Amino acid sequence: MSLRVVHYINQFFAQIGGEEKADYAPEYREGAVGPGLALNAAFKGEAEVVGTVICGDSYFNENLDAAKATVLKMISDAKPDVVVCGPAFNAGRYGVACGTVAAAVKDELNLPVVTGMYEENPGADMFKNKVYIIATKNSAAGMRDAAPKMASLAIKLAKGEKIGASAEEGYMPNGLRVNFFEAERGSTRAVKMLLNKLAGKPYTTEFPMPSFDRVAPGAAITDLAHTTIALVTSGGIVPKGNPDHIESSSASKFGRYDISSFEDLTAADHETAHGGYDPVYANEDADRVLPVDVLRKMEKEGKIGGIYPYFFTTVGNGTAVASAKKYGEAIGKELRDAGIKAAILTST
Amino acid sequence: MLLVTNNEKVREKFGSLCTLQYVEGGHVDVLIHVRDLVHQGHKLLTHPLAGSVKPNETPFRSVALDDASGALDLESLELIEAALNVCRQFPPRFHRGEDAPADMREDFAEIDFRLIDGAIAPQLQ
Amino acid sequence: MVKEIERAGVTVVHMCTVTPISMTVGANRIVPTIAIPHPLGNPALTHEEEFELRYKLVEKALKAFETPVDDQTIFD
Amino acid sequence: MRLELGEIHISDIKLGDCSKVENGTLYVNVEELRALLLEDEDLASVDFEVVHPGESVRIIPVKDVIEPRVKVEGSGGVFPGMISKVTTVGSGKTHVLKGCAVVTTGKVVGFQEGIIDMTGPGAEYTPFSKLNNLVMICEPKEGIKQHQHEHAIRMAGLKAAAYLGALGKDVTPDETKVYETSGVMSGKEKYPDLPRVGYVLMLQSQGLLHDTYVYGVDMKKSMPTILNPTETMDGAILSGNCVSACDKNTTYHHLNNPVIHDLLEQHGKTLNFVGVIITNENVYLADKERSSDWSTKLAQFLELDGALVSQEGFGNPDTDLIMNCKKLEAAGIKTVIITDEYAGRDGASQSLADADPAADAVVTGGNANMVIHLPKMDKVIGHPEAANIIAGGFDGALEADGSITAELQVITGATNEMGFNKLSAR
Repeated sequence: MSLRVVHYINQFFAQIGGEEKADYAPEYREGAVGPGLALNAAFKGEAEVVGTVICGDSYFNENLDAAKATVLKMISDAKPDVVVCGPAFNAGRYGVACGTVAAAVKDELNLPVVTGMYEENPGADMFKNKVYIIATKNSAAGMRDAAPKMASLAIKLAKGEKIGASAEEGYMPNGLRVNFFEAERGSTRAVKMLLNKLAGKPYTTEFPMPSFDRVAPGAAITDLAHTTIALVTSGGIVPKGNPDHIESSSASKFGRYDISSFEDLTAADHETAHGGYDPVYANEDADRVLPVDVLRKMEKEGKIGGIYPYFFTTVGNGTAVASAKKYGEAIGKELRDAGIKAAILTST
Repeated sequence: MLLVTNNEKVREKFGSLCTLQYVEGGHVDVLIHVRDLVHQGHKLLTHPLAGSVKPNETPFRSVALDDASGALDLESLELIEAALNVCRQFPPRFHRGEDAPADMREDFAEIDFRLIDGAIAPQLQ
Repeated sequence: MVKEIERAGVTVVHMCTVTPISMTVGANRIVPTIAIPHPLGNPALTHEEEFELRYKLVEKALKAFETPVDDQTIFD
Repeated sequence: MRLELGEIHISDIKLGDCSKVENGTLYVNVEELRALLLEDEDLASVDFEVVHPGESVRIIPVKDVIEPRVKVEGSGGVFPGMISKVTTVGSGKTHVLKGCAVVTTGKVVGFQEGIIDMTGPGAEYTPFSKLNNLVMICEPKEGIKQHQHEHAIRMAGLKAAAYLGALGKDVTPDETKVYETSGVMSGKEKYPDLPRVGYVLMLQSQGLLHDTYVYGVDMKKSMPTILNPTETMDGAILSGNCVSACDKNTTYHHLNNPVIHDLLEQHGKTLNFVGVIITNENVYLADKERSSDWSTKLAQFLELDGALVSQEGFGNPDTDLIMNCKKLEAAGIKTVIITDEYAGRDGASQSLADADPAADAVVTGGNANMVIHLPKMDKVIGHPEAANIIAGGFDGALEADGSITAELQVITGATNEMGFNKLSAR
């Protein structure tokens, strides 16, 4: 018996219509529709598209929670062995929808899933580390290439077979390094890569250096007098006695403490947990690291709108990059949710 | 020269030849101590991941820094942080020297000793 | 940490002593401070002088908030 | 320089009472060879085993692998500075016993590494499973120190390889390959339009069990210098490295350096291979700075357009690798580096201990932390208990049935950083 596949596509690929039909609500149809036929051909009888879920791109993105739930229910009711979404090529909202559905299928239905899109599709960056995304060309002209790769990976996943490296299977690198045998030995590949580099021709490094990524500068604050500023420090300032036992180095957590009632930090109420520098000065007067006293004055003078009631603290030294990133994300999320637009981060 | 080690063998030979700080603890404890010294303005003289014995295998580590405590040296900071990062990726097999079987302990200690000896003995002459 | 907070849509001013590290960690608005153990203070000064020093540094930070930047910028 | 390499294909090794090469079979008089090796006062005993590709045999722990060679014409002899005099090699004619190797085994330290499986999944990862190997089990006299022990095994392997190589001196090679290199000036005249490419060969040189010798010189005590590519084929570079089995360069790798062979293959066609810059991987940071400055300076001296850099070992050599790459790129020399990865058993960790955006062209020999299951072999040569304490082995890696579960890094040559293998990772 062939494997059961459910296919997720948008209104355009279902031949319902273009942008004017993008608010099309989720619909389930038996059998393959549009690109599902190409998948069926690529499955070569090993698997078959038994049903297709169609949803307009605008509808999906504007009614995210409801649409996701409906789509998941339709997929689950069809009892698939594996789910395929898209491919979305360069269509941004379609790509995000495919990624969202695929991630939900994996996490909530615990089913194997494959999607596909162009590497610059915003959905790619959002989901490539979460689900297998076959890298496609930037337009539907790439269907002929994409369908066999998606079909082959879908079958392997459905059968629980070992998945090869990204370069073998055609999925986007997902941050997990997987070994495989190349056709040529390393030295030969290196000589070829060098010749391409010398000739100014394109070449692909086998190990991209960890990204030295930059974040675009935040917008300038035009109305400081009505802006609440949050305080963050990697200088380890904590309430006296370090109630959460933030480690002096290699901190495994960050602290979040109420400063709404403080006009000035003093040796009586705050100190530092930092182990990487001489802590005497910060222990004498924590304002030397976290300038609560002057910000309160500025608040009174009307220069700033106020101070966010909580400050965030961690110990910069020795804290693993991955942890620092995690703390930053958590702090960023809280501030964004609270509508805070400005933060001062002090480091020692 | 300032030598940080948790290896008794290194302490025996170099304790009288340079300033030596003996760390009671494992490999990572030595690196953390070195990191703190770097923050205090000491420069690394030897690579904190000397040797190709995997850092999660050997419980011993010896690192040399300069005596002077000047401005923070960014290269030293990057090296020591990267070394700590590598060590944290892999859980140590033997946390401290005494956790390793006797013959391995002796060999780990000997290699650590030889590596640091090869690096700093010419500098101390 | 700077990057992740800024990524969330919060404009960040990084006040630190070792500005090259600040550049490395990807801060976009950087205000250099006094010294590693006391970035926003100077124990050699009187309490009042120190407050004044800190006030001026934070004013620089406010200035940095108000200034549109395209790239990593140090506000000396 | 012009070197003719006469390859004598060896399809079998037999132990007997007369040493000779006949019809592709290498016959070894064990007693004669043993007597020669036991002249070394530090060795108590040497035993020999012959293993063939496909046999159910495991060799553990492997110290070095050496290909037998002999100088037939031209100056000097093989393994200069160790076995022969220090005379410059690399020209004339050399015979090679192709398809076989001397494998030395011995437990120099408690955590000695290196497995060669002649069949099964492990065999796919080591090039030495494809060779007929004369395995030498060398046991030292009681009470000698680790460095004496290492020296004794290293010399025994080289002596044996030279002894066996000499048997091919008067044998007509099955195949002859000619390698010809140009001088700096003549090369430029001959190939005015081809890009000038050099090879920066990083040699392990950190100290005990981490050393490499060039014409007998301990590389950690040398400044970077220039070799003619063919010198390596006569054994100018010899391994004294016992650590990090998967990415150490054995003497066999140095003799058959794949980067040198592939660059010579392209020499005069797509590029002009100007020379080999050898540099070291020292522990002292000032040495790292100086050596990478010098390798770049020499590259500029040779007016290179491009460079390939290969690495040896794990951890701090990443720093040398990145320094070399950064400085070469900053000097305007287009650079490709070859390394391997320690990305954790799940492949999710940071692969290298150092990184830089200048390293934008990287070839990888694979993730050494990948877990591999090596089934029981019918025969184990060496010290099977070493599996339990091998780097990258789990506690109790050696299971009751004789199988081993461990990381790929236990296998000799598995993730070679000269690009000897096809293994890679993405």
